[in-house]
Amino acid sequence: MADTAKPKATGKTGSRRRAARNNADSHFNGEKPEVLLDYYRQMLLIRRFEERAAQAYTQARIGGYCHLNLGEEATIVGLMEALQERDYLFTNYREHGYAIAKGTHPREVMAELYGRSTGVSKGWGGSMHLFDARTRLLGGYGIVGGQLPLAVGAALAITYRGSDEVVMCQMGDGTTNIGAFHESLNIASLWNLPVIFVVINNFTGMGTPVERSSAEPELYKRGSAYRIEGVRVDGRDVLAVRDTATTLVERARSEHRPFLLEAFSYRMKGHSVVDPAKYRTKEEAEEALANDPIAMFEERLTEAGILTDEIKKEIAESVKAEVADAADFAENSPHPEVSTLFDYTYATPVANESRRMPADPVFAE
Amino acid sequence: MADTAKPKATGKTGSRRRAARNNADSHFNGEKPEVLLDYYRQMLLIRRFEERAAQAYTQARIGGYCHLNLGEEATIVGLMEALQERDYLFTNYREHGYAIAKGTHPREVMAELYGRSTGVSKGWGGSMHLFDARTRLLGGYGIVGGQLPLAVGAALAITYRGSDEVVMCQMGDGTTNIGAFHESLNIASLWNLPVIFVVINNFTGMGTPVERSSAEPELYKRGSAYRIEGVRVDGRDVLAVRDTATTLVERARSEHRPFLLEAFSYRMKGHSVVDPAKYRTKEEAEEALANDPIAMFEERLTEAGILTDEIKKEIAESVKAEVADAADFAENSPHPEVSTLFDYTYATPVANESRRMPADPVFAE
Amino acid sequence: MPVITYRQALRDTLRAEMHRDENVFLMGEEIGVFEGSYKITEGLLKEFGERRVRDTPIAEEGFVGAAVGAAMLGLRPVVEIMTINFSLLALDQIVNHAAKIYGMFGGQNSVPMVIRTPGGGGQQLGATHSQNVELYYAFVPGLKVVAPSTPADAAALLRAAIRDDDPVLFLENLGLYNTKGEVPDEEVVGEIGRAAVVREGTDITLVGYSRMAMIATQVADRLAEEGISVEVVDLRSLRPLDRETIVNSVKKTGCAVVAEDDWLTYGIGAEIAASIQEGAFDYLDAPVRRVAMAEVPLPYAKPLENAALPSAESVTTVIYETLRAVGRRVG
Amino acid sequence: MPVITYRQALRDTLRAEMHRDENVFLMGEEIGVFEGSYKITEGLLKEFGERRVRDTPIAEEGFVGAAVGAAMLGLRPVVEIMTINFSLLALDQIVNHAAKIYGMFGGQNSVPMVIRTPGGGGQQLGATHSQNVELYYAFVPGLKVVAPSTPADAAALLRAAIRDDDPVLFLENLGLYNTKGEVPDEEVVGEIGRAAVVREGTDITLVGYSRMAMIATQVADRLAEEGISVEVVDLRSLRPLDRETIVNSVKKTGCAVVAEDDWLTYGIGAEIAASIQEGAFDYLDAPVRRVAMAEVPLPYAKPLENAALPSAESVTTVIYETLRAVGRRVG
Ligand SMILES: Cc1ncc(C[n+]2csc(CCOP(=O)(O)OP(=O)(O)O)c2C)c(N)n1
Ligand SMILES: Cc1ncc(C[n+]2csc(CCOP(=O)(O)OP(=O)(O)O)c2C)c(N)n1
Ligand SMILES: [Mg+2]
Ligand SMILES: [Mg+2]
Repeated sequence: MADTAKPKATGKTGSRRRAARNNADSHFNGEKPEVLLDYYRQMLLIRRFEERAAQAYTQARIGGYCHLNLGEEATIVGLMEALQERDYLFTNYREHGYAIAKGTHPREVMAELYGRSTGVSKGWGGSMHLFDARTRLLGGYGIVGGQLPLAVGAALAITYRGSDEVVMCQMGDGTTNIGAFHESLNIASLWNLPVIFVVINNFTGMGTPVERSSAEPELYKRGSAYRIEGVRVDGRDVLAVRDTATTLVERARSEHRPFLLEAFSYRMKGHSVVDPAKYRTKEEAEEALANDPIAMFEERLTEAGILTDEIKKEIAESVKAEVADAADFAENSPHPEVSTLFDYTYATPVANESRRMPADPVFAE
Repeated sequence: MADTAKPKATGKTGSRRRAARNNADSHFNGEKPEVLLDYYRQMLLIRRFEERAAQAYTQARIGGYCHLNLGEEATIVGLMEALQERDYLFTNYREHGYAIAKGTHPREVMAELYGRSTGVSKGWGGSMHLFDARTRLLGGYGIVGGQLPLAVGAALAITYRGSDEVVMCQMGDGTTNIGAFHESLNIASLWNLPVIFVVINNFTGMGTPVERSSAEPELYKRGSAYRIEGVRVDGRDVLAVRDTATTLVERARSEHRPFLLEAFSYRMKGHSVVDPAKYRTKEEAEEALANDPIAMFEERLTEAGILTDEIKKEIAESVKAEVADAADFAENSPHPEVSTLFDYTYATPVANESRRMPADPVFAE
Repeated sequence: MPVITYRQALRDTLRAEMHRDENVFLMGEEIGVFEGSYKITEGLLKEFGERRVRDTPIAEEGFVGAAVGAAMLGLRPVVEIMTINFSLLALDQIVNHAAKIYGMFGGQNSVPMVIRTPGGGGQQLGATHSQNVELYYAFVPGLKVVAPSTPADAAALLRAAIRDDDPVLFLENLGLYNTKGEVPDEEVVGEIGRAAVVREGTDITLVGYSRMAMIATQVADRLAEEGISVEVVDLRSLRPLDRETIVNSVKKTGCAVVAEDDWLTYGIGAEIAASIQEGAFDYLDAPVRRVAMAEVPLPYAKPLENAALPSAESVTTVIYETLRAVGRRVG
Repeated sequence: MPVITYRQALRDTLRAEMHRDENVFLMGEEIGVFEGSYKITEGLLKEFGERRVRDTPIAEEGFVGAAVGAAMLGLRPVVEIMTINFSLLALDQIVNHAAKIYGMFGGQNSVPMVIRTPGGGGQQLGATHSQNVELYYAFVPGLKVVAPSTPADAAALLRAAIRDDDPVLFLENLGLYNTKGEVPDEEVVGEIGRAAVVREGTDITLVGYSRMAMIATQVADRLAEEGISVEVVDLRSLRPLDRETIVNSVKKTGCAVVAEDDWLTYGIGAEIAASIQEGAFDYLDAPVRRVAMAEVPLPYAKPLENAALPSAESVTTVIYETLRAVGRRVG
């Protein structure tokens, strides 16, 4: 399988951007317009959702940390299109868009960010910890690299049972440097497990550039130490991502082995809502904006005559309404009751569990 | 740099053995006989030392775990010849031979195994934890992979100061699968640190074969994920090891970067003294014996007319005497005084340190 | 009832549970071909094959985390960590993942897994291989931690742990593997979260768990010969902690000693002493004393190691001193 | 004396120590370009350059271990672990290596390094990012653990930690970074291993550390208005633990409450309560009570998080109850 793009990790804007545009026409061959518009709508929904989340965060409706998918919309939609409903997904803490694209209602995602009991994790998880048993999103995780061993274990369970689901495990570029990455890829390869490890390369950890954290900054090559085939794809291009990911997912399913997929794209804002990204140069900030995957897709769809002004407006409005509805739903949902505080410590009830509130004595009267 | 041998990890005896013998003549070109005999003597000393340790262990003069270097003598002597006195060494728990070859007196090594205060670690460390500040053996470590980050840090200190020592960090094949391996190699490469990571591939962890633990069983290739050059050498051949290691050590010193060196050899006995290695087939056990590096070197030296029966006898006797002396020394050395129990918890004295014996009250009267 | 070793009780129970439930499988370093560093899994690879008895690479974080993931999909992995010292490498997966997944996601997914691992000093294994860090797990809500001291309890609690829907850390001890005891033929499922008064007495309460519970009964037996009646409480479960049983005993005896194999300051015994003074304040006739390891990195040399570790002798000494403090002439 | 924030006190001290000693350097994730997740190292990369302020990959075990190795060769690394939750990934390097190297090798090589890391809940960071696991370090002989609660102590103890030849875990707290206090202009070097009576009182002893020591003084101030005289002991050092100072205070007041931000069972407060009952048994008029976090994986939702965390209110309630237990009419 060929790399769809090979930017140098230190490469600058123009070349990367052009690479995507030049392929535009060929990409649309045989694509159904309604499918393309659906992708466009999904991407826009994620964008507007994240913008609304940022706003709510600034208004203190959302607490904790809040990491957004701005700039990654094409990657997310492409990846989720490649999965079957029965396939499992593990992600890091930057996962609002994944939850939505995997099928969780935006209302439940927003309600989770608001910490309400109608949230997808009942308000217990927050932004970093979305989980939806129904859609098989098996969690967003806040510990860098923590989701990798879990994903490997899920794939082990699939293999153990002889069923044919695939596990996708998303992570950031900075995550490829932690021990769990190594242990997980090695085990997955050794045991022939159907996991797609997806590295979202936004060229930075929080502020540390990928070349300052990975001695092999061409991240898809890091599978070589485990005989895992690695592929790099242009994460700004929803169709490229979808196609590449689909091939890998189906190969994992039939060949029973893991793959490493690197998708690169640009982080449009700071690491999280609170980060003003002052460490970025003006050019870097501009570069990110110039690589907006939605603007790029819009341009291509428009050029191809698929996206008319009217459709664009219609989609924009419906997305806006959906996001507003999600925020309203969240705002009007109940907070979890304090009486539920001890409901989820253990799944099997157990004798002598402590249910003390801070001012309670150790021995209840 | 070429691989000096490329066994398949699953390869069987004959081919590997032959590979080493065929090169024999060319290897002796320009070698001084006394140097060769010195290597031979060092190897034999380690062999006899380890045999004596095994015996003492069975006689309960040595406690804890006791891992021997039987089968690795050529590797050890070759590696230590490649280091300058000022270079640092970190090893795992299988390090008696390294300590001796780096310059610690066998008496002090044996006394440590006996747990005596004359031991190189004053009886506090035991077999797994030899340390000699004078020879710059900065420790044997019992936690698999634990020594790697330390070695990287030592190299960082060297770089920080702008001096020119090199750090050698030894480990086993099974160790390449743990997170610390990944994090350490990545950091060493990223920061251009002078560390030689040496993997002693004896094709097994405790009983788990290398192909069942490493998805890339050609271990020297695992440096590729960090842009670290990797080399495999025949660990049964002291000269090949010395030459390959010397080149890497000197390149690390001058080029300021890490290397990965794999040396393969055969474990002649179980994982530790207590392991009867029942899981080994008869052929596997025979294979190990057939790959005895000392027997092989002896044969070559004899064929080349360097090792005569007389010299052989002389060396055998002097080695025997040296080991007997070490054991006597250990046996006659004092046990550490119980009154020293609290001497080494802290280097800087500190108020309110607990110096309670098990039956003492928390508050001294 | 058959008398078997603690090791045998573990092996028999693993075997029986694997036969009972296809979802139960074993994972760990060197548990298959090598048959376990301490031979708990001897014969199981041969009997069940590689699917059910899985040798892992040396990658504690990776394989423990993989067990968590497999448990999320409904399997019931029983993981062996060779000794509790190495569990530090998997701590993030245990504390930040296994223990958090049920709560953090609002109860959507349980994690039915067991981590078996031995603690224990006294084998001259040196500072890094002789630690007792069960505290690290007992401290964490979301985990359950059991620490049986007899073959019968080992069987009953391992069975309970495997059938439990939560992650259970099952603490074994190098010093217990060869000890023997009666184990009932029928299938007893222990109860996590309950301590047991394993020996009744009236003069003093002696609390222990794992190896120190065994030592505690030995001490009680010996002191009985001197006419001292020691009530022994075996904690069995470190989380949840059964404070009732401990405190009820102290209400009866009026004084207590805690015997533990870990370090004293912040060790398990601190909570026991703190709980006793809170729950039996008006009944206590002397301070609760603790017998524990000297606070040093455990040295290799035998005389030093011996001096640093708690023992029947040091427990006895402290019992004498405590009884003297309540006004009794002993020793 | 200038009044500055806790954050500023840390930054000033780091800066001064780096100027003083060429061997002192900083390492950690995002401390350079990003200037620290909590901005403690703001401006230091610009001032000292990359050699002295080193951004690391996300590899806690690797870079903490590298600091240990660098310290073995005589450098004095000051490592930042972004929050104490992530320190679990480096635990093996801290507990099995940094804490063991001096003893295990018979005192041949010291490890002069500092690990700075904040704990703290209350920021809605959820179950894995809100833990207070200082216990894991305070439990380990060979480590020193300090937990300053004021800007002045932060400066004095950081200075002491950097100059100490042993590995020191320096506990900060997200809830303290913006608090202000007087910090002397002259260079004060704190003493590790000593607690302080930060507010004298006669009615009850209130023990805390880090953020809860700050809360403790607030509570004492408020209760003074009601005529209740609270003596506040700020532990400052968790290992070694200064039991004398605590117990002397309790001998005076006759009762005590411990306020801690971690979980109650097996938490830091357990040792404090156990020590008090042992050291001041005859002086205690009521059981030592502890105020601590509810034992759950901390939920994200604000009302749940608020309910689970100890606060000035819960500390006050327990002080009232304890005073009532000793027969005083309060509240
Ligand atoms: C083990 C651990 N260390 C540090 C952190 C703090 N942290 C959160 S996100 C992050 C950067 C991650 O970078 P990357 O993997 O590239 O993902 P991105 O945020 O860019 O999507 C860091 C260091 C953490 N959460 N977990
Ligand atoms: C972190 C950790 N896990 C497990 C062990 C137990 N253990 C000791 S040696 C060993 C096998 C190591 O194999 P390898 O690295 O190939 O070295 P060898 O003994 O073959 O020289 C294991 C699993 C340990 N000491 N540390
Ligand atoms: Mg990134
Ligand atoms: Mg090996």
